[in-house]
Amino acid sequence: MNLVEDALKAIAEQPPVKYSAKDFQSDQDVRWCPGCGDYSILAQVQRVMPELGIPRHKMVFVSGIGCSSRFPYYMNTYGFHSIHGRAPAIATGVKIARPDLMVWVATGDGDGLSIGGNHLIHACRRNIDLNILLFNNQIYGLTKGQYSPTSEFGKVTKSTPYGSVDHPFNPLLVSLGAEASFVARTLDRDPKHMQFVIKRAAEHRGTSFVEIYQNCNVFNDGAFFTYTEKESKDDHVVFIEHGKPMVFGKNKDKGLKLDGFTPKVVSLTDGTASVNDLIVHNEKDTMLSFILARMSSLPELPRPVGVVYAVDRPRYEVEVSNQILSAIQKKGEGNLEKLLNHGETWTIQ
Amino acid sequence: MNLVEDALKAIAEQPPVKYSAKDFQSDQDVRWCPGCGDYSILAQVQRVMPELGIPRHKMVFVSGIGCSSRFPYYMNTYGFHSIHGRAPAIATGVKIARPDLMVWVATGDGDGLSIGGNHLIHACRRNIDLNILLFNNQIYGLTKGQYSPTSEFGKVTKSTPYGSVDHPFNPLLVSLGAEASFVARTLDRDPKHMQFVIKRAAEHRGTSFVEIYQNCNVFNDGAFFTYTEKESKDDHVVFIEHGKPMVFGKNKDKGLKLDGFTPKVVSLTDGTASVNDLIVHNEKDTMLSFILARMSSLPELPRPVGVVYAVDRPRYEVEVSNQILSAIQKKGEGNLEKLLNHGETWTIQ
Amino acid sequence: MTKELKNLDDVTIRFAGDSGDGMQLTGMQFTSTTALLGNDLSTLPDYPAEIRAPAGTLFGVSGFQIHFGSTEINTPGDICDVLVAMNPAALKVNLRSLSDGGIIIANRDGFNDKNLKLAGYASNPLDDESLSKYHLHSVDITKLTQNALSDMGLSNKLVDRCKNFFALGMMYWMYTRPLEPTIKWFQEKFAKNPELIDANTRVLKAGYAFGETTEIFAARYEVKPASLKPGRYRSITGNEAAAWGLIAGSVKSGLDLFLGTYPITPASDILHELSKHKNFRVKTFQAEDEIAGITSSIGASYGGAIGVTTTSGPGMALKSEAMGLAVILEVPLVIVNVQRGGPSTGLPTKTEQADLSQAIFGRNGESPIPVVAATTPADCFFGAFEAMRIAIKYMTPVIFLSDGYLANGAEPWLIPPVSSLPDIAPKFATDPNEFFPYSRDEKTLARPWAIPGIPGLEHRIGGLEKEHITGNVSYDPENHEFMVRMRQAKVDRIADDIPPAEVDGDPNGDVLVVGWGGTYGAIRSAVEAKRREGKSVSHLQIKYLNPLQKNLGAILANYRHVLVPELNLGQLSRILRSEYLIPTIQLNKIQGLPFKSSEIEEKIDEILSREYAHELS
Amino acid sequence: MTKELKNLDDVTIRFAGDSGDGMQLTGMQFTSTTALLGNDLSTLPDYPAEIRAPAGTLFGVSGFQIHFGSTEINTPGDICDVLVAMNPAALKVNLRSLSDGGIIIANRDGFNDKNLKLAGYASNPLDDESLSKYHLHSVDITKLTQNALSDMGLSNKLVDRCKNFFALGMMYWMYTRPLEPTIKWFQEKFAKNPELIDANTRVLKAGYAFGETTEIFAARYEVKPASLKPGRYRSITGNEAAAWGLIAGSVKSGLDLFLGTYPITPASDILHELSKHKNFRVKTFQAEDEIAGITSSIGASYGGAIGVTTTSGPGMALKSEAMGLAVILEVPLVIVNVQRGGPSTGLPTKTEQADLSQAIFGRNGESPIPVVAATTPADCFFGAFEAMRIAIKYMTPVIFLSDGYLANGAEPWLIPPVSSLPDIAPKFATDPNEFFPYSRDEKTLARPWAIPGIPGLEHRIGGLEKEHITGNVSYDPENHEFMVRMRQAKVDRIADDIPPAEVDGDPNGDVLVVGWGGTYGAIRSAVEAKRREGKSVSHLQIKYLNPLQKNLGAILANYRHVLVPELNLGQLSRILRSEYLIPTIQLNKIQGLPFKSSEIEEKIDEILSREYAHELS
Ligand SMILES: Cc1ncc(C[n+]2csc(CCOP(=O)(O)OP(=O)(O)O)c2C)c(N)n1
Ligand SMILES: Cc1ncc(C[n+]2csc(CCOP(=O)(O)OP(=O)(O)O)c2C)c(N)n1
Ligand code: SF4
Ligand code: SF4
Ligand SMILES: [Mg+2]
Ligand SMILES: [Mg+2]
Repeated sequence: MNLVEDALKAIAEQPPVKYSAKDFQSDQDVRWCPGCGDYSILAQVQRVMPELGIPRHKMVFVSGIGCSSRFPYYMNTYGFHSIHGRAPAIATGVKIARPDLMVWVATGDGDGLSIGGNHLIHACRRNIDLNILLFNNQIYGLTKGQYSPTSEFGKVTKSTPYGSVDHPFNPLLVSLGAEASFVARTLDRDPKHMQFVIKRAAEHRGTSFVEIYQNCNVFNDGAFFTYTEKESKDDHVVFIEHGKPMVFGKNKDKGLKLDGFTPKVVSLTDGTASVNDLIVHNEKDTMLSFILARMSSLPELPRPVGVVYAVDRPRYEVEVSNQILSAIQKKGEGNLEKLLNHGETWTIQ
Repeated sequence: MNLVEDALKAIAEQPPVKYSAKDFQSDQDVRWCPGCGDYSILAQVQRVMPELGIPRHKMVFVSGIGCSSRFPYYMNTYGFHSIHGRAPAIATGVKIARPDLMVWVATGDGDGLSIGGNHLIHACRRNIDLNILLFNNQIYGLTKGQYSPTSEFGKVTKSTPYGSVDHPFNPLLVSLGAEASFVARTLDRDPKHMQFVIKRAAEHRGTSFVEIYQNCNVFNDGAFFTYTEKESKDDHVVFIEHGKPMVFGKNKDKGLKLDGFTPKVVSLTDGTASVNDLIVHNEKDTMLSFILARMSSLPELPRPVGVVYAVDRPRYEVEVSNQILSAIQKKGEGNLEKLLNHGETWTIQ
Repeated sequence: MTKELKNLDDVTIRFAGDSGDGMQLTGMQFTSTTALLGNDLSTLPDYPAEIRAPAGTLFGVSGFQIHFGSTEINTPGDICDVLVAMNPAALKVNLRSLSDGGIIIANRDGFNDKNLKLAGYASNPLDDESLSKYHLHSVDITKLTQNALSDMGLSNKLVDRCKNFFALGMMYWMYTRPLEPTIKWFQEKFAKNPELIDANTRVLKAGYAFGETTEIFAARYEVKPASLKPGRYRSITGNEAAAWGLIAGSVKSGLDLFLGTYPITPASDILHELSKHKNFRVKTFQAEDEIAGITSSIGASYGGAIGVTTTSGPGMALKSEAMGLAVILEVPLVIVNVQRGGPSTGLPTKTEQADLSQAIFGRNGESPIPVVAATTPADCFFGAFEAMRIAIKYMTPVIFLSDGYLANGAEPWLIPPVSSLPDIAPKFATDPNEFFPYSRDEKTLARPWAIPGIPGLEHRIGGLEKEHITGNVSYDPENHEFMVRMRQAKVDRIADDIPPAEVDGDPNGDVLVVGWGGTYGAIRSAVEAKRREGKSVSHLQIKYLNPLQKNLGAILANYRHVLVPELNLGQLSRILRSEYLIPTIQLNKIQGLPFKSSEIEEKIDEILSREYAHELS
Repeated sequence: MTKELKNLDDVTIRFAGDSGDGMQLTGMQFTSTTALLGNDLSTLPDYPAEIRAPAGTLFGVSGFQIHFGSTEINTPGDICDVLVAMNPAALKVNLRSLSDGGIIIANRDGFNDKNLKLAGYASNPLDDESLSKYHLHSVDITKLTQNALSDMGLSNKLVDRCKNFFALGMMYWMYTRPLEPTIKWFQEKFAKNPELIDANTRVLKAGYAFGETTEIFAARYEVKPASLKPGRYRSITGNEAAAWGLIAGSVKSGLDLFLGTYPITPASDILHELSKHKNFRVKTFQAEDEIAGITSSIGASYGGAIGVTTTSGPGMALKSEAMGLAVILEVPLVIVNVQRGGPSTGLPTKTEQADLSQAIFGRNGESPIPVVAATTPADCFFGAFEAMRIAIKYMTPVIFLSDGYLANGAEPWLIPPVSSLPDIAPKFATDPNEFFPYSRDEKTLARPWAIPGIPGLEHRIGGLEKEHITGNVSYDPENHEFMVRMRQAKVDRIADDIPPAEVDGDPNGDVLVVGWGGTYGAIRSAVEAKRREGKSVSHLQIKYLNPLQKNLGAILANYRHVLVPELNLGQLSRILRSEYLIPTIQLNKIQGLPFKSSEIEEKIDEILSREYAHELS
């Protein structure tokens, strides 16, 4: 990056700033419906940003179209609200051209998994260093309430008055099938957990895919209340942590034990099982990640929430840059005069 | 289907025809390169068709663009050579409109997994009754040799003179991540096996996804020779069969045993393991299907070939038709006069 | 107190309040009652872009405008006579559409400090002199509503939800409309909740009584019925009409309707409407994107259904490649584009006519597609039906252009008898002897529709150039030219099968105003007004954009000036100029809003003024 | 035996054989040698559509045509003087491009029964009288090659692979070209395999000697050097030139080049070429589809690289929506469309000019994009460079139109000194004080390029309409109209920054032939020919399609007739008509082939003939 690099270098290196969450609030009015889960996601992201130690002018948020995709307007960073479904592809271009930037993608279940599904899975397989936040509200919010590829079978919406007949995607499974190197899930109504997961995603090198259960209180109210509300949450969610056994329940009285490849709920109090029998989470275990992802399709099991998978593998943008550097090392910086005149030429006097 | 149904009914029910493979050869010259693996796929499909007991005028082959996508021209059935990547979407329309037809999709690794990846995964999740044959030659044939999303990392091609830096898709894993109900793999150079797999795919109700290792002898010769050629095949391929232990090797002297979630190769002759220790294939085991799919990424393990996964779940086009039928049962056949005049109207004298 | 009763030809009212204030419902009730009285009318809702904006904000204001009269009504009205404003934001946003001397009915209770601040008012406009040029009536609507319901023990929230009907009651009194239709509607709507029937009825009546008894209203008005064609009417929006037109096409052709689509504003309501009618064997497929929407429809048409896909601008762009496929395949397909403000995402909830060039030219290669447009909300029924007729008869994709204004606008519709709609007869190939997929009907140049399932018709089609007659892939140069010209000729030939263009007004004269699509009402009003002034002005509204009607060139030549008003930078104008080599005068508006007739009138005046004529000569 | 030595002004030779026969290599060697001799020349390869068709088939024939001369050479030649046919299929497919009385050199050994049958010959044309109107020389090329190598012990396969150089040797003799350049090339190419150097050299010399000694050739020919501008030349294809033009733009602007693309014929070679030049910091990204190709490029441009995307017709259609995004964002972007035969997949390996309308109009909303085109293979360098200059200076996407004919065709190129190329100066925003993302440069109307990474410039952009200056989302009606007109004005203003249109020939007269893009050579030849006949004919080739050059209208008005030859159904013609209200005469060819100059000459004659003039009046 000749010229751009120069311009960037010319900026006197700023002393590291101590940010607060407020520094990440833009001057734009936030225009989601009152009560929308998107507010919490915004707040948590703004809270996590200061902890990353990265100047905000080095951050770019890219989004597609949807309520969720309004996200970049509200972040006091560089922001790019693009077209429906294309955020991962645009972000890929940004990141390849500018590996020095931290690039985030904000997308919805429609934006990311319906029209944008292909770009999403290709980003995952390439393992380009993007942090993808998928706001899953199991509905199309912005277009006022059609079902989405994550809506449950039988869902009655504006476009499916007789109930939908599509089997939904499991976003964790889709991203794992595409070999994402970081896959996680968190909840709009659990600020602390969300902060933790977002921070982990930010720190991961390579594509980070984060599914966030997000309540659309206007068109799909309560879709995730089982997993987010006090009364039911403890019994229906298992918070997974690397190296820890999978315990859950109001009184930490239940656990998950493997029966073949399938987790089974066991009681830790009736004497049939102890903590030592439980699955111990291992973020690096590919097969375990599939088992965890699959659990979302099995209603008798709690929903796993947390970092499901996190491994290192080569990053696309780094490989691209390395090829460039090694070409320059081998051949020297490109010389246009030489290029035009190389090979077979002849001279007319 | 008012008019169309009538037209179809009007055709005197033909006595069931006894076809031969020849009956499925169209009058078009086959124009693949001499030696191309596509010829074998064509031959096997033509051989299997007569066994299905379905009249050829009830069959449609839909394809996108690519060498592989020329396939429909050579089948003496209804054929539709469409545009790049869209075959699954077109086939979905055909099948929803005409559930009475048997619909096949012929696609390539570029057509199906690069530009068409999204349609492919959505077809899988919907479980619409399509039979998808993905000719994987790990290259773009028709456009003369660029790398594809299944090409191995580091691949040198016309578009990657310094080697590609993309991590490839594992087609089985992608389709399983999208929850395909039938997933299989077969080999261009194993006619018998291919016939078996194609027949199984045809018989499966719901989306059948079949990856076929196909040699492009012009732009990627020998990509799969390890798995298809006599010398190496036996030691590098495990043919999986439902209910059978996973044995392989020239003298059936090796087997696969699970170590945690990971298959390990064991010898059946050195006394360390016996057939009873081996993984017994179960097409209905979701987690096993992931384990088998993942094996392709582990070079020390043999490639699984055969029907990896086959379960039943509701089919999209059936559900759609059922909704229509039940609406008609409840409300009676639609009456246009009534529709235009229902609800609030008023009369001007 | 008896009050003066004045007669009016037409009135425009705008109800405005928070998204949650029920302004759409209020407006629709006023509309129904007014329709029953026999007025002609036109309505336009005006939603905020946000789903549910915070209460009291400027961007959260929701409005509903109705224009009704005893004369022909063509538009929802340039300017309002009455503005009902439930809060300061509603007043602020809508004041500029109120006529000088117009009536404001303000809900004083809504003008509290918080709301005034949210709307950016420094002082209360109901109390300062800022509204002195209007007739301001500030009414304690909220309190009066509470009073009317005080003995029922309802929650505050419920009571607050009734207040719009107080306003409606007042308007019913003011324009002498009966209460019964709305009360009947309460009874149906709230059948399961008698308390609500009671409460709403009480409030409605209270509003009416308030008008009757209070001192503040000096006059009330009467708007006599219009002399409408006798028959049965209903109110219909453009999107409903389009959906029904498609169903009608399916019924009249005997083909199952398959809609492959992806939601997008302002086209989604066509999907919503069609998905209700499964007993018409309508299959709606919400695809993963617009490309799957159109390609699944192509697949369905290939299978023998009539494939339809609906979208708006950006989605239309995505469908470009597949439209080209439909062209070369020659399968019937209806593509509905409900245009909105562009470019790119643009102004998604606003109207525009800027996709005409895209519809005609937006594909690679020579790729002709017939294009039809609708002129009014109800005309969307006929537009969609006609698109389907042409698609099936000529085995071709057809683009039907609607727009955001038509889609959401409503008007009374004289329901056509089903028997008055022409039958559509698809021509299926059935005979394997002498079957060739690209042989052609001599008259229409259409190829046969050979659907899978017929023994002996097995054949293969695709996106590569195909040989005349056989349909085999062909790289032959002459064949390619032949086929390119053949596909063009087929589309051109449709000009023989559509009604000639008709002029409203004199067959020649000073100015011909040529519009297309949804500008019909505004142009018609403007031209009528000028004609009443004795000006030599005529009107021609184009519904067939491709091919153009055969007599169009001859008509244009009969006028000194051709004025082309468009909600774009001149896309039809460009076509007319290249086609007929005539100079055109453009009038372009690109504001996400329909034309006001006054804007067109002004332009006509300008043309007719001597100076302008001089400039031109 | 001494043979007659005749002088010729220009000659067209076509080498034709099986795909495996090495005809492309043969042609390229003849080209290099001819270029070194100082002839002007133009070449065109003609590949089969299939990757590797079975030997001997008609559809598997591969050809290479070269037209060279001592005069200016503008096209690869309408018609050949010599056809080298290695087998019956090659003869059959290419005979129609041979002039009456032309020379056929046939490899008799290739005319065996099997091949004759595959080509559909009932009897051997070398022996029956069917070729009597040509000068037929049938030579046992295969056998003579075998003889030449008999003592080397090479495999049959290897020997067979050399036979094309026997043919080349004969042609070198016939047209008095030296063998050394090709021998040198053997030495470089086969440096690792000396046996092959020896074998090929022997065969080449054997072919030459055969010409010298055999009785069958009565004459040989000389074609004197052309009077080309002095300087250093190279041969270059359109796709190479485009790739290098893009690199030059990157170097001259100091911006890294990012290519986001998806392979498609005939554009893929630009990707292949650019991917070689990583030491120029060129990043090539083979995306999952065309949409990711263009959107990743937009992302890269947003990040401060210069984004480029390359494609052909169907891919162009897919990029429509994203092009609209680039328009409303106002980011620099170069979109290269190497046009091919359409609609849909059409004729993927053939040329056409039918994407002009799509380039100008193929997007939703008012979405103006500058369009430039190249006229010759080498001109693709300047076209691509110019597109980049405009994109960066005006902060806009620019479409560069090439076509299959230019892309694969080659011509000698006088290599420009790098210093002769203008610098391109991107204007980056750097100062956070008074930074507004949609403020504008007074002259260009370009907005500042504010790339991420600069403290204080954090801002947000997107596809919704944006407020003038601030760039905030705005639904304001007047602002929308302002911005729509502003984006149009910015593109219109580029007309001030491009060279005026220039006419070849008289500044007024009977006929002006107006072409655009790749028809340059054919039109130029035709017009030159007519001018030599004393006809009043001039030529204007348009490179700037949007905006049009400012003097264009005035020029067109100076001629009695304006003839517009296009490889489409009249897309430029339509634009000229609407823009200038002048009648145009169209000449359209849609055969996947370039114009022959004779076709244009005939049309000119027709116009000039009295009858036609009469018809027109
Ligand atoms: C090309 C295109 N197609 C369709 C749309 C309409 N559209 C806007 S947002 C959206 C879906 C939004 O759903 P999701 O991504 O889940 O976001 P949410 O609003 O639920 O946060 C659709 C269909 C569009 N803007 N552009
Ligand atoms: C929209 C579009 N983009 C690109 C192309 C060019 N194209 C044709 S086939 C192909 C890839 C073929 O690869 P694959 O699907 O693996 O098929 P194969 O030829 O290897 O069988 C491409 C990129 C096209 N025809 N249309
Ligand atoms: S519609 Fe739903 S997702 Fe969108 S802003 Fe409102 S609550 Fe949130
Ligand atoms: S290019 Fe490869 S895939 Fe295509 S026909 Fe030839 S061998 Fe087969
Ligand atoms: Mg959503
Ligand atoms: Mg392939």
